[in-house]
Amino acid sequence: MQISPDLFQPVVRSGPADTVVRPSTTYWQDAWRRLKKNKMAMAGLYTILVIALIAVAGPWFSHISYSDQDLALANHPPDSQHWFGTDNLGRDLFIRVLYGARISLSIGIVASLINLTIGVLYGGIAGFFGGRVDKIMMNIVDVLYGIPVLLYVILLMVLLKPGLSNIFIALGIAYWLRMARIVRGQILSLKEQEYVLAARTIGAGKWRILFRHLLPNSMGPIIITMTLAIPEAIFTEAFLSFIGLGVSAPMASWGVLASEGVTSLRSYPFQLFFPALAISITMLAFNFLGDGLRDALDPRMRR
Amino acid sequence: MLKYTLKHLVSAFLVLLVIITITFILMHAIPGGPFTGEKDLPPAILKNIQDRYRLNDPLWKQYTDYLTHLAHWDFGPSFKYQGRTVNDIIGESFPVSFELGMISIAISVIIGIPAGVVAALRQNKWQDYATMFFATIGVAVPNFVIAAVLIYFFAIKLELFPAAMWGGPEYMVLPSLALAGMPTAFIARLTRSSMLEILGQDYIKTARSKGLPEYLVMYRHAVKNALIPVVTYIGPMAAAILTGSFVVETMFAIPGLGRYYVTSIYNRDYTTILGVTIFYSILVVGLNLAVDLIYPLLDPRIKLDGKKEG
Amino acid sequence: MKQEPILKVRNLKKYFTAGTDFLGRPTAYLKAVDNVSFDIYPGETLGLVGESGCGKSTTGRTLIRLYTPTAGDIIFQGKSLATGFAEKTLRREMQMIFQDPYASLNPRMTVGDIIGEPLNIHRLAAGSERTERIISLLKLVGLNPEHANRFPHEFSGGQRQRVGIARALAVNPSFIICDEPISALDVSIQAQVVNLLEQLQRELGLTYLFIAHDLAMVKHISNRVAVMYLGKIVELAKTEELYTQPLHPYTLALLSAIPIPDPYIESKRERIRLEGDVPNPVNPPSGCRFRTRCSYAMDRCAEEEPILKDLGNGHLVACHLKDH
Amino acid sequence: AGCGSSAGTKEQALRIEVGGEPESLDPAKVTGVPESNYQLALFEGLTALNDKDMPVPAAAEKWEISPDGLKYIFHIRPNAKWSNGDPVTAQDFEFAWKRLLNPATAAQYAYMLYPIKNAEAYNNNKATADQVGVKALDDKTLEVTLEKPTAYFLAVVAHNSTYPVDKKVVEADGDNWANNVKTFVGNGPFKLVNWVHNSKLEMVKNDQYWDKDKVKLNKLEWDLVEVTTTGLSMFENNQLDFMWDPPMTEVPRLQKEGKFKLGKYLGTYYYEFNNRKAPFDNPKVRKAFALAIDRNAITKDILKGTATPATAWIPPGFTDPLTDKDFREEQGALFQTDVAQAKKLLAEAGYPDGQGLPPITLIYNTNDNNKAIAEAVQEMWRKNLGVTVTIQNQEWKVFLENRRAGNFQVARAGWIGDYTDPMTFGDYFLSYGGNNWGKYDNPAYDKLIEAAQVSNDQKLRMQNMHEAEKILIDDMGVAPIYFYNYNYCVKPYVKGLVLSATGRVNVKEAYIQK
Amino acid sequence: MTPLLQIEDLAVSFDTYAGEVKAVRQVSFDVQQGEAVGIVGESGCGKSVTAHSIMRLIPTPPGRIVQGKILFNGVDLLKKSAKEMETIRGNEIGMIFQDPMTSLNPVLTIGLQIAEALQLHQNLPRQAALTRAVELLRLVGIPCPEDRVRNYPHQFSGGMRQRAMIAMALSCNPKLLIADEPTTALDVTIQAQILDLMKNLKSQFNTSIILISHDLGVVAGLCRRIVVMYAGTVCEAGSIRDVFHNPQHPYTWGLLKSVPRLDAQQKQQLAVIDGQPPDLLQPPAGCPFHPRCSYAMQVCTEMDPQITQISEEHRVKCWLQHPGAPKVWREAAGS
Ligand SMILES: Nc1ncnc2c1ncn2[C@@H]1O[C@H](COP(=O)(O)OP(=O)(O)OP(=O)(O)O)[C@@H](O)[C@H]1O
Ligand SMILES: Nc1ncnc2c1ncn2[C@@H]1O[C@H](COP(=O)(O)OP(=O)(O)OP(=O)(O)O)[C@@H](O)[C@H]1O
Ligand SMILES: [Mg+2]
Ligand SMILES: [Mg+2]
Repeated sequence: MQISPDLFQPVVRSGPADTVVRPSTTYWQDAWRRLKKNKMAMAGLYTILVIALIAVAGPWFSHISYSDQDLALANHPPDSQHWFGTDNLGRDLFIRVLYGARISLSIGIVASLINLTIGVLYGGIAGFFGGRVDKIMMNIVDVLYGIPVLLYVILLMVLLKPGLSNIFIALGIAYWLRMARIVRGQILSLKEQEYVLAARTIGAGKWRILFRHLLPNSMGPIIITMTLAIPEAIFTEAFLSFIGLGVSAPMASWGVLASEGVTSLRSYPFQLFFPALAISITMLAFNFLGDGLRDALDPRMRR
Repeated sequence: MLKYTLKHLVSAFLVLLVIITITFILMHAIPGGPFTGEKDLPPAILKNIQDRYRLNDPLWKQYTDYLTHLAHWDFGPSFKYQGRTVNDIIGESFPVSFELGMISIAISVIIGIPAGVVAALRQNKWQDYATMFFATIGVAVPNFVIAAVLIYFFAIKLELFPAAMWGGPEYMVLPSLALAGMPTAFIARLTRSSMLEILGQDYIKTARSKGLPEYLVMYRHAVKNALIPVVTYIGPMAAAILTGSFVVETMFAIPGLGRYYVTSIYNRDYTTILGVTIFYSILVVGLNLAVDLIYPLLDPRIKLDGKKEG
Repeated sequence: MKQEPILKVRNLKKYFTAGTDFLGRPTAYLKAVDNVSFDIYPGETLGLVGESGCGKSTTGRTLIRLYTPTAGDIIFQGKSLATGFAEKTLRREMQMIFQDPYASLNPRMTVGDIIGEPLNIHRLAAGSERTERIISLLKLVGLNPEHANRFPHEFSGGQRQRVGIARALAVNPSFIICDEPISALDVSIQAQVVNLLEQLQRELGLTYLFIAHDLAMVKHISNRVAVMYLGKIVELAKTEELYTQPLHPYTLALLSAIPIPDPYIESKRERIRLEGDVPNPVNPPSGCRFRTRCSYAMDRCAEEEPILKDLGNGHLVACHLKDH
Repeated sequence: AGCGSSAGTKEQALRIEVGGEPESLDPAKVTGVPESNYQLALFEGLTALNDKDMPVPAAAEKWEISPDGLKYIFHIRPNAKWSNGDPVTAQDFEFAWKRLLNPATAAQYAYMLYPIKNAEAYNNNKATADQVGVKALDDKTLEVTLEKPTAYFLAVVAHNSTYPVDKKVVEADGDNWANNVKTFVGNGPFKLVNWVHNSKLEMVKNDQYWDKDKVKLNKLEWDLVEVTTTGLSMFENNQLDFMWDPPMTEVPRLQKEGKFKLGKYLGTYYYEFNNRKAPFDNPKVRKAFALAIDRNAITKDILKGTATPATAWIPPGFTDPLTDKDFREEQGALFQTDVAQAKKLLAEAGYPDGQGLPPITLIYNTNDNNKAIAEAVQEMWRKNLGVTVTIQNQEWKVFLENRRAGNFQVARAGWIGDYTDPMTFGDYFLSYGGNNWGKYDNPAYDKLIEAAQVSNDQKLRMQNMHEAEKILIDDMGVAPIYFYNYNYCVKPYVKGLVLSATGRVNVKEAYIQK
Repeated sequence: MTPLLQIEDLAVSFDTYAGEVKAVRQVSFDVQQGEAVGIVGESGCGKSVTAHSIMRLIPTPPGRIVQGKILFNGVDLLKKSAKEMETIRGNEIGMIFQDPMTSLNPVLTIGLQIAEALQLHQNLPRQAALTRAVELLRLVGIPCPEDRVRNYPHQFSGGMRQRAMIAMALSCNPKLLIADEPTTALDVTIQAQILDLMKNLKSQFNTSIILISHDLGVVAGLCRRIVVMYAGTVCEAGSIRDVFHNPQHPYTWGLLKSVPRLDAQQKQQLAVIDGQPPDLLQPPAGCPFHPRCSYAMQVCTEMDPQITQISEEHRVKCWLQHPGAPKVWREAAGS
């Protein structure tokens, strides 16, 4: 092989030899970039955004309301007029599902927030402080598990005015227990990690360690638990409505619409199908997004 | 092991006492009593009834009386089902729920674990997406919907199974499927994620490097290890399922314990509320303890205090 | 010329509970560090070597108060560590570099945040001042300012270890415990890290406790070396002295086992074999703890525990053989 | 396939569903309608109701009534026997009734026998058992002395709480006799052979029954099902031959398939106003709200024709003993939906188009029908009166407590008659009536009813009750919505069932014909 | 004599979100019967990937063997079916993994894990296999092996686990033993024990060994030949003597220089190789070492260097070997 001699000139280098490996990003940019590459997660995200958008804005474009009745048109199967058919009072199911989205999505969001705040914090503290604190806190969780939910739900319904807020309170009492347990377990194992010790040697306080080091590293299980907590909350809301908590009729959530649909399943299956479909699509979206998010939030995951 | 069990029992006992106390307070705090009915009772009759059931005693006395009876494992008489004791009720209905629950757990394990394994082995392939799709639906669609749809298709349309009631094996199919939906989905998800974790472990490579055929690698080294977290979940889940599901038992008219868990509250059947709550809590504590005790057998690294070594 | 030691360790003990009874009271102890005493002088590097599990890391972690000592005194800069320092002040004076560079960096924090965290905690710098400080620290350990935005997993082992060092340096400590800072690295990167540590020592006058398995590296970096066996220091001497005139049988065995990267020398090397495994630290042998594996063991070794004695010249050894 | 559908052809077996688990099968201990059905198959009172719901001889073959209507002598059939072979005696009745009244028994239905002399006093611990006006003159003769004339007393002794119990058995086994199939004895057409709690009651023909020749069924199974969708599934899956109360949404389909039937039921579904609280202390407001409800739409579109629009308070199904005509039909409708009138009345009351009204909440107990009706009524009030009403559902006992405490403005309510005399509806609105939770109070009404209560003169009674009802509707103390019907599904091969307007299904003479 | 193992032009890639990681490129070397070959090189340079490729244990996806041949006894392993590979793995080729702590199944006893391969490949009944496992544990120097077979991995110390791994790899008397950093993270005394054991194997059973390590001392003690890898390629290969005493590649020079010497008389600064290893996602054009090479020439940045055969066994991949290149002499190194 002939190689021209000038190629054997030494290369002139300025500064220390260093190759820029990859363009730099912040944690969140990085996570977002990973998320964007995950097709399923993005599909989930867009689905949720679309559903949320329709839920908020959809009703504006409709001349009928969720409560407009036309008794003569009761239980009408889906057609071009009523896309999802009508219910037993002749109300348009599509519009009702749209309004239901508002309730159910906000229930889902609040349930997530409750899980994120109370559940994560509680479990985090129990796991992190360990020992006696842990024991007592977990015994409290056991107690809350043991007391029948229905009892305090009825008490709440007596004490509070109806409205979404009392559903939130009811959820706040008990719908974070599983999260607390899971986070606690996670923290118990994470707190022995070297980087926690490292944080202690630089003088980081307990709270700083908990919030900056332990919790961000528990995001995987937290997100999985949350995607499970959302459908649970949506159906719990239907159950609470049954007791008398929550928004009063004729406003109806997805959970309530689905429970009502079950009674007329044989004659009017569409009354169950559409609310159930809405819930299922949303849950699929949340799950795919959750899975994607879990991967994306872990900078180590390259694939 | 005995030591550990004893230690746990002491704290479980305290937890139980607190549960009893709070439940007792709550159930008396909510409006209505066992004999509140649509038809007004003449005051004298009401008084007769309350005297008979000692509901006129001060609350603290009712509470201490209850605890005294409880110490003899006497849950007291039901207020709603006159002449029956709560012990009778639990004794008759728990075996039914237990039987149904065991079948459901078996179903969810038999379907959920292989589904999770397959999904993990075919990660990001259609098998994975299909399994996780159904698992998500299983979580998103509650059991009352599953039950209704099952009844509609299998009992009414196809007439394959009875629509409700409890009797021979043919009666168990639909309710146990309805009950198994959610745990199956959950177990599948859990198995998948723990399988994925195990499959990334070095010792799977070690097993392969020994020339083990793939099925042995999976069975002996991957699946077994992946099941350890699944067992933790099955513990509390088992307690919830074995005590019966209100929804499934009501929809299938099954004489199980789960119905009492909710109806006793609607009925303000005080003794039944407490009895069932206590029974349930004992079961949860017992099963969690059982899981703790089984755990070291599955994973020798785990000591009884739940910490891993080495 | 003898200065005051920056760190005096006296009869330090660290026991872990190895079993509890019904009420949670400990029934058995794992004596990870058992009655250890030594001094470290300002500006020097003390090497600490020994078999795996002999208590090196525990010693280091007890010094920096990650563990509370079971007994004994630690005098740092003339003040008792237990009473003389607030947690935060101590953390500014004494720092630690961890054995595993990857595990000791939070995977979800950028390197900038990791290095900047001590600045926040001790309120040393904020805003642009903080950024500048981070940049100067990165430069100090030979990294680019651009690296501040990256995550630990995006670095090579050597770079990670440098991040750990930069974090330790952020608070301007005077004493750093290096717990096997190079074990997980390959040779060329080991060299980078060790050079950096030496450079910092020269420039900033730092003092190190250097824990390692690699005896060649320990020899290279340390002024003095302590050899530990099963929770006790069995020998402590100036580096040259220890490597040329080892006195304790265990030290001898250790030194003879060092592989030499030279085929000629390596093929001729004679090694002292140690029989058996390290005894259980929960139930250590009576008398001299090394006697079960020592080829010179005498009856006396089983009965009487040898104490660490200065043979003059600052060479300390704990062995009955040396009493004669 | 559903099991046992073939069984019906071979043997005379009926599977029937009318509700859930009985609280008990002891006549002294039950209150519910399902229980009364089960007991109707197992026991027999002194009288029984015929297909027109009039009392006819049953365990008593005949009776005499003193002219003042205060003394009844019942002659018990000589061949009446318990299922264990013991004869049914007058002492059994005396024992059973005194047991019902005994304060220690704490029977909720003790008040059924309050017409008997000293019964109430005994029940209130103010008299002894011996003072109670019921006495076995001999084994087969029972003498009953009343406190005051009670025209419907013969209907009362057909009520399941007054069924006899076997004195020997009850004294031997105490209160537990009725919980154990082995010790359970009845004197009715069927005998209890198996009781799976919360699942089913199995009965067979009682060979000791005096009228056993008329009983054709060999086996009778009551499936204890609480959820109507479940009951319907079982019916459609051929697990049931009869089911009560199918879900409303399925009715049109069932009707089309010819499976659905309607019967009379002594019940009224109504909205109760709180007569003590503004604005419903104003009769004009009450009336406006009541007249603005389109009852036809409710019964036709929501209830799918399973109910009849209420045009008064007392439902059809009571027979005027003098004319033998239906009490309701005698008088006809007392009001009609009239939106224009409603608007006018509301304006007159000072709230034109609803302006100035305080916020109004309608409460109902959670239930699909209640909810649909409340939503529809809410919409009607909005459209017809311009009033926006909030509706709120409540858990059953919370709801009851709120109503009892007057803690409501408008509440959904329903009333089912205890016995087959209009008085079971008439005394409801006595100003001191225990169930009058809306506190309707009109002295004129009280007077008419009280007079009817103590009279044996059926003419006066009926007239007074018609009068009183008119006053009530004029005041619109409540807003009746619809009269219940007994909704059920039955297989075409089931014959001979007798449905009572009290909600009891008499299976005594039922049979299967395929 | 055909070598026992011959790797020709192996290339392995991993598909990641960020792109294709070319972990191994153009790797060729061979191993003779009864010979120990060492592989050294920086962390992440593809040593383990090469070893795993021989065993066909590259996780697929994301990994994929792009090209090359792995001839074992003259037969290409890459062409074998999964079933056929199973009869080779553990039986003819044994492997000791890098991390003994995680390479053992935590929930099975050591004995069972060793016996597994025996039951499979030698059709030993379970009991006989366990007895053999005891013998193997004794062979690798575990005291009281009769009791220890029933232990779980966590009950073993790190050194013992490593030895158990070795016992496992040896159980079927493989012709080739691949040891991937068998002594990293062990202290010197245990390390020495393990090296002794491998020497014995070589002399007693004529086993061939591939030893991967970054401890040059360890390699010097066991191997006859050495392969130096950098960024997925072999940059220099030859006999131990060739490479230690007559290294030709600038990277090998740097490597050898950075080792602290016990016999170094005075304190001197350790030599280092400047810069950091290249990202295998975007390996530099030309010679992968050029960004860190103090002798880099224009050609190095543009063209992949050719392989120069210096002696029969000694080859190097560097432009400095080109006749046209300026002659540079290796700077004074420790030896
Ligand atoms: N937190 C702890 N709880 C209980 N025992 C511990 C704990 N930390 C360490 N040990 C035990 O103390 C002993 C000394 O451990 P240490 O980590 O100090 O060893 P080391 O000398 O650093 O070993 P290596 O060279 O392997 O890092 C070991 O037996 C270890 O198992
Ligand atoms: N599963 C994988 N996915 C993506 N990249 C991988 C994967 N496995 C290995 N690599 C990459 O392949 C390259 C070579 O890895 P390998 O494990 O062979 O290094 P090594 O030489 O054994 O290093 P060490 O000395 O640290 O063990 C590395 O850059 C690594 O990032
Ligand atoms: Mg250590
Ligand atoms: Mg490797």
